[in-house]
Amino acid sequence: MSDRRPPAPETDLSVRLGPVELAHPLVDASGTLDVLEYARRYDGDYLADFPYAAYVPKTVTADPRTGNPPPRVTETPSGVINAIGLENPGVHAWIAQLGEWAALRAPVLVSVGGNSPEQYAAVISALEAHLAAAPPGTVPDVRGYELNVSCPNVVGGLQIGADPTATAEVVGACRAATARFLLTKLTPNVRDVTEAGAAALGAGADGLSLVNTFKAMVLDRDTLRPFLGNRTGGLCGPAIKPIALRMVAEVARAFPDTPLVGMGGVMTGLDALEFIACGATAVAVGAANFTSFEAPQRILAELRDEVAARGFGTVGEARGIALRA
Amino acid sequence: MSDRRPPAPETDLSVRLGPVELAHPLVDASGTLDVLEYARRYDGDYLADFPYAAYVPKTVTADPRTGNPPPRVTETPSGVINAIGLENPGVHAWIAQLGEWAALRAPVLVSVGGNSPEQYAAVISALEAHLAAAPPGTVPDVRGYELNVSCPNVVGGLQIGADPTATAEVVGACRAATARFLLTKLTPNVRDVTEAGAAALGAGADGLSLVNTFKAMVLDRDTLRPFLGNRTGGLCGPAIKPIALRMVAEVARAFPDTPLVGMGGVMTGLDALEFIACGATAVAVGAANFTSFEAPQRILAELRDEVAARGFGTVGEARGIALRA
Amino acid sequence: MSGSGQTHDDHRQWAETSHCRVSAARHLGGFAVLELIAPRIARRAAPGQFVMVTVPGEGYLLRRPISLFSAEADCIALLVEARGRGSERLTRLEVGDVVDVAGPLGSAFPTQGVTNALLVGGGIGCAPLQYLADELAAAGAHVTAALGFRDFRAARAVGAFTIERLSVATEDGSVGRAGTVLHLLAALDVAPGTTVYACGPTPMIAAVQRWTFHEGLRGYVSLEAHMACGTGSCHGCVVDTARGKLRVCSEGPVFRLDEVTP
Amino acid sequence: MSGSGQTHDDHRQWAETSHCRVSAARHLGGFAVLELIAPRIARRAAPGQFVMVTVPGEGYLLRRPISLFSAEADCIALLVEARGRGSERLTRLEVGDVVDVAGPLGSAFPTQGVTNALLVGGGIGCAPLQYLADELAAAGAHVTAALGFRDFRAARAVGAFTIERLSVATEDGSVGRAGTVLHLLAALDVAPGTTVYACGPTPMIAAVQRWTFHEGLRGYVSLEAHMACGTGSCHGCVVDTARGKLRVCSEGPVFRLDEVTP
Ligand SMILES: Cc1cc2nc3c(=O)[nH]c(=O)nc-3n(C[C@H](O)[C@H](O)[C@H](O)COP(=O)(O)OP(=O)(O)OC[C@H]3O[C@@H](n4cnc5c(N)ncnc54)[C@H](O)[C@@H]3O)c2cc1C
Ligand SMILES: Cc1cc2nc3c(=O)[nH]c(=O)nc-3n(C[C@H](O)[C@H](O)[C@H](O)COP(=O)(O)OP(=O)(O)OC[C@H]3O[C@@H](n4cnc5c(N)ncnc54)[C@H](O)[C@@H]3O)c2cc1C
Ligand SMILES: Cc1cc2nc3c(=O)[nH]c(=O)nc-3n(C[C@H](O)[C@H](O)[C@H](O)COP(=O)(O)O)c2cc1C
Ligand SMILES: Cc1cc2nc3c(=O)[nH]c(=O)nc-3n(C[C@H](O)[C@H](O)[C@H](O)COP(=O)(O)O)c2cc1C
Ligand code: FES
Ligand code: FES
Repeated sequence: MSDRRPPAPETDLSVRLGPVELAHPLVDASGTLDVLEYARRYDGDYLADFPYAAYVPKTVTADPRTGNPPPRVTETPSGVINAIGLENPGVHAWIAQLGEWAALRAPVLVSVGGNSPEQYAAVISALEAHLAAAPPGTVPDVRGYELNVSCPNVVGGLQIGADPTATAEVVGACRAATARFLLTKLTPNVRDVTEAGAAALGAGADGLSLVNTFKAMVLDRDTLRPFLGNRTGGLCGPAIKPIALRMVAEVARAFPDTPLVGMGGVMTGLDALEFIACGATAVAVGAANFTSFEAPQRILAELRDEVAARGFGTVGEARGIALRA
Repeated sequence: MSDRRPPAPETDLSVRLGPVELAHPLVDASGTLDVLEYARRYDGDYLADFPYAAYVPKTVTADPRTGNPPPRVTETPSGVINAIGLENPGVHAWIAQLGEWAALRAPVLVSVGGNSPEQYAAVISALEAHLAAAPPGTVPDVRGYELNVSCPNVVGGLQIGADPTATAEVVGACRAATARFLLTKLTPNVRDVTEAGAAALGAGADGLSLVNTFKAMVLDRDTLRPFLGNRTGGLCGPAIKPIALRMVAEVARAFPDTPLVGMGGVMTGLDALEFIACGATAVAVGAANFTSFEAPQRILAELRDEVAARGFGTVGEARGIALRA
Repeated sequence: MSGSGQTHDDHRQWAETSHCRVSAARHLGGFAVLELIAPRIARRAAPGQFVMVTVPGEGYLLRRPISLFSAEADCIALLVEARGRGSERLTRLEVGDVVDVAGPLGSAFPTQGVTNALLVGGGIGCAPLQYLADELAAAGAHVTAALGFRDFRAARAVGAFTIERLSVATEDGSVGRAGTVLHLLAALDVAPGTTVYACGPTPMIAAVQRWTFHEGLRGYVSLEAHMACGTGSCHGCVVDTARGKLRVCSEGPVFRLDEVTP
Repeated sequence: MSGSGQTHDDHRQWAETSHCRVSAARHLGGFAVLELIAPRIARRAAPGQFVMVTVPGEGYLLRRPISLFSAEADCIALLVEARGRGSERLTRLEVGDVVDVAGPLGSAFPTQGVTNALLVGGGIGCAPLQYLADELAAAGAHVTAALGFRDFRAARAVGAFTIERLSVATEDGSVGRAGTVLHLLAALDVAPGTTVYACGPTPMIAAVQRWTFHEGLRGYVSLEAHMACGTGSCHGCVVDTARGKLRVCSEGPVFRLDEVTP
C-alpha cells in the first residue's frame, strides 16, 4: 500500500494455534533464525524482545548431522535456494544448549527431522524426558512439535512427506511419544498436498504447516554444472508464494477446523494477511529474515496496519475469506 | 554476462528434435505467440522472418472453447500467472484458418488439448485428414504434435497429465491417429515427473516437453479474494526456472536418448543454454515473449554468444553437461 | 528481469522503440504526463490506440498498457496514474530517462464523418480523450467533453487536458460539479446524431451505455483489461461482446458502445 | 521484493543502519571504494569483520557480504568488485545514494601483541587488509603487504590501498612482479615470529598455508562462502575446519591459518 496509515496498535492480532495462544500470527520458519545467534548481535535482551509470536528452531534430528557440501545457498529470481541438509548437533547436544535460551519469552515449537518413525520419536522422547526432569527456568517453553517430513535436501526427507503412508507412520510414532501440540510440515513436491495432510491428521497430528521448499536446481554460470554442493536444493521466497497460497487454500478447504501454519515467500504484512485469507491460522516467515534483522518487526507492523485499514476488528476475521465461494 | 562479445554467426546452433531439423534450439511455448497477430504488427514478411526454429501454436481442442472468466493474467514476483482456460475456436475453425499462415517458413508442432483420449485423437484425425487432402502451399509445414495434458486451468487438463494411466491412454489414442512426431507436454504439479513421462513414452510418444505451468493462486490486493476469474491459474516465468531445470534434468537422466523440449522462465540466452545443459534438445520461450517483440531475436543472439564464448563448436556439445556425475 | 534493456536495433520491422527518451515530464500529484521521443510510433498512431510500456528496473515482467494521450510529429505523450507498483514507477520518470515502448497497438476510435462528438471519461479512463479531441477538432468536429472523478486528488488529472468545452464532476464535489459524469451528461444539450466516445470504469460505461441508448445516440467505448502480451497472442484480455469473447488488445480496446456488455 | 526499504528506526538494538548514505565513491574500473556514513557500525568495527549490504532495487533478495575496507569515526568504507549482478550494482553507487547495511558481523583478525605482520591478499580478497594494516600500524606493528592479481584489470584495486610497504604481482606481469603472490613471498625477508594474515581465492590460501607451515609462521585467514543470513542462522556458509564444520559468518570469517582446510 503506497500511503502509510498511522499504526493501530489496538488491533487484536492474537490467534490460537490449537492450544497455543499467540500474541500475533507471525512465527519464524524453521532454519532461518537462530535465537542465540540473534541474541549475540542484539544490544538489548533479545530473549525478552523476541519479535515472533512463537519460535521454531532449526530442525533437530536424533543423530548429529554434518549436512551437505558447500555451496549451500544462493539467490534465484525472487527466490532463495538452499541445500543445508539438516546440519544440526543431534538432539542430545541440542538439549544440552537449552539452558542458554530458557529465558525466551515465547512459546517454542520444536522442528523434528529424521529418516524413520523411530528417529523422529527418539528426538521427541529425549526432549520430553529432559523437559519432565528439568527444574523450572532451565528450559524454554516448549509447547509442541513440527514434524519436518518435507526437507528436499536429505535422503528420507522429501520421500516421507511425499508418501502418505510413510507420513502417517512418522506421525503415529511421534503422537505416541508426546501429548503436546503436533504439527506436520508438508512438502509441496506432490500432486495433491491434501493427501499427506489427511494422512498426518489421521495419524494424530493436531495441525499442519506448509509449505516446505520446492526441489529445484541452479547451475553455475561458468561451468553449467549444478551450483549447489548437493546438486539440487529447495526453493523458497516470493517466487513460490502463488503456489504456496494455492496449497494452503486447498488444505484449509479440506480440513476447515485444523490449525494451519502457512508460509512461502512472506516478505510483507500483506503477504502474511494473504496466507491468513487463504485459511492459515499463523504465518511463518523464512527467507525474509535474510533481508534485515528488523524484518519481523516491519512485517508485523505492516500486518497490523493492513488488518486495521481493512476494518477487521481482529485478524481472525480475515481468516479464510479467500476461500468463500 | 556483462561484457558483450562480438556475435559469432558461424557457431552451429542447429539441433534435431527427433525427426525435425531445427535451425536452432528455440521454439515458442504454446499459448504465448500468435503468428498471425504478429504478422499484422510487422512491417516485413513475418512468415518468412519468423524467429523461432519451429512454431507451436496455442493449444487447439476438438470443440470450440470460450475459456475462463476474466481477469485471466497478472504478474507475480518474477512470474506471470494465467488462467486462459484453453480458449480456442475448435479444430474445425482452426483448420479453416491454416491457409492464412501456410507460408510460414518454419516447421509446426501443433499443440493439442482435450478432456478424453477421443477428443485429443479427434483433433489429430481432423488435421491429418485436412493435411492429406490439402493442395501444396495451402497448409503450413505440420511436422508433429505436442499433447498438452498439463494445462492447470481446465477440467481434465492437469488431471490427465498428473495420472500416468490417463496420460498413456491419451498418448495411445493419438499415436494411432498419426505417424508424425509426437511430443507429450508434462505437468510439474506431480511428485515425480518421470512417471507421466514414462507412461507417455511407453504409449508411443516420441518425446517430451516440460514444464507446463504450476497451479497457483494470487489474491486481489483490495478484496483478498482470488484475483483470477478462475480462482487459480498457472505460474510461469523466471520464478519457476529452478524447479523446471530440476525436472528437465530428472527426465533427461531417466530417458537419455529422448527428444526433450525444456521450458520455464527462459528470458536470456544463458537461461536457454541452462536447459540444454540439463538435457533439453530444444528450448521453448513463453513469458519472455510478453516482454518485447524482439525477445526471440535477442535470446537467440545471446545463446549464440554464450555457446561460442564457452568454446562449444555446436550447441549439442553443451547438451546434458549438468547431468554428469 | 533482464532482457528488455538490450534490444537489437537492426530489427526495425516492429513499431517498438527501445531506449525511448523522456523529453518532458509533468508531475500532477499521483499522475504524470510523459512526453516520449518515439517517431515510429507517433507517425502511425491514431486516437484510442495504446502502447505497451516496459517499467524500468528489475522485477517487472509484464509491460503496462497505456493509452496514447497525444501523438504529434516525433513525440507521443502518455497520461499515467500511479495505481500499483508499475504505474507508480512510471509516474516517477524524469526528463532524460529512457523506457521501452511498443506500439501503437489495438483499434482506434472511428472519427470519420463525425460532426458532433461527446467525449465521456471517468478517472484515468480520460487518458485517450485528449488525443481524440485534438483529431476530431482538427477534422472540424464540434467536441464537448465531460470528465468525472472520484475526488480532488483524482481530479488533478484535469490539469493535463486542453479540451475547449470541458466540464468536470467529482463525486465529493471538491472540483467542478458534485456527482458523476452522468450528472454532467444530463445537464448537456446534446445535438442529435452526436457520436459518444466513452472510457472509464465499468459502472460508468454501463451507465453511459444506457444513457446513449435512451438518447438514441451511437458511440464507441475504450475498454481496459489485464494484459500479458498486448499482441493478441495470449487471450488474456478478453471481454464479452455481442460478437463473442474479444481481445481488448487486438480487436479492441475500442469497441462499439452497443456491442459491449459491461 | 519490497520490504527492505522501510525499516523502523525505533528498533535500534541492531547494528543495522538503514538508509546509509554514500558520502564518497571512487570508481576504479570494475571496482569501487564506497564510503558510507554508518556511525553505529564504525564505532564497533574491527578489521576482518564484514557487513551485509542490501543491493538497492527490486530483485535482490539476499544481502551481499562485504568486508570492512576501513572504519573511522562515523564512516565505514567498502572496496567492492563487480563480479555478478549484485556487486556490479553496488559498484555503481554514487555519492548521495542510500543503502541498507548491517554489521559489523563475524570475527576479527587478532592483532594483540603482533609486532611484525605480513598481509597476503589475492584479488578482491585484499579488501579487508587495508583496515587491518591501519590498525596494526597504529598499534606500532611493522606491516608488509603482498597483493596478487590476475591481470591489469584486477590490479586496478591496488589504487585503493595506502599501505606503505606494499608489493604487487600480476599473473600476466602487467603490473608489478610477474607471477603469483607466492613469488612475492619468496622474495621477502620475513622476520621470525611474523604473523601472517591471508585472504584470497582458495588455491592461494592453500599455497600460503603451506608456505607459512614451511616457514614456521603462525597466521590467520579470512574465508569467503556463499551466505544467506549472515547471522549464523541458516548454516549456509559452512567450511570444513579442524574444529569441524564452522560458519564463515558467525565463527568466521577469520580463522586460524592452521585450522582451515582449503
Ligand atoms: C488499453 C488500456 C489502456 C490504458 N491506458 C492507461 C492510461 O492511459 N493511463 C493509465 O494510467 N493507465 C492506463 N491503463 C491502465 C494501466 O495499464 C494500469 O493502471 C497499469 O497496468 C497498472 O499497473 P501497476 O503495475 O501499477 O498495477 P499492478 O496491479 O501492480 O500490476 C499488476 C499487473 O496487473 C496489470 N494491471 C493492473 N491494473 C490494471 C488495469 N486497470 N488494467 C490493465 N491491467 C492492469 C498490470 O499491467 C500488471 O501486469 C490502461 C489499460 C489498458 C488495458
Ligand atoms: C566474508 C566475506 C567478505 C567479502 N568481502 C568482499 C569485499 O570486501 N569486496 C567484494 O567485492 N567482495 C567481497 N566478498 C564477496 C562478495 O560477497 C561477492 O562478490 C558478492 O556477494 C557477489 O554478489 P553478486 O550479486 O555480484 O554475485 P551473484 O553471483 O550474482 O550472486 C548470487 C548470490 O551468490 C552470492 N555470491 C556470489 N559470489 C559470492 C562469493 N564469492 N562469496 C560469497 N557469496 C557470493 C551472492 O551474495 C548472492 O547471494 C566477500 C564475501 C564474504 C563471504
Ligand atoms: C536456509 C534455509 C534453511 C531451512 N531449513 C529448514 C529446516 O531446518 N527445517 C524446515 O522444516 N524447513 C527449513 N527451511 C524451509 C523454511 O522453513 C520454509 O518452509 C521455506 O523457506 C518457505 O518459506 P519462505 O519462502 O518464507 O522462506 C529452510 C529454508 C531455508 C531458506
Ligand atoms: C498466457 C499463457 C498461455 C498459455 N497457454 C498455453 C497453451 O495453450 N498450451 C500449453 O501447452 N501451454 C500454455 N502455456 C504454458 C506455456 O506454454 C509454458 O509451458 C509455460 O508458460 C512455461 O514457460 P515460460 O516460463 O517460458 O512462460 C501458456 C502460458 C501462458 C503464460
Ligand atoms: S493481452 Fe494477450 S491477447 Fe490481449
Ligand atoms: S550465512 Fe547463514 S549461517 Fe552463515
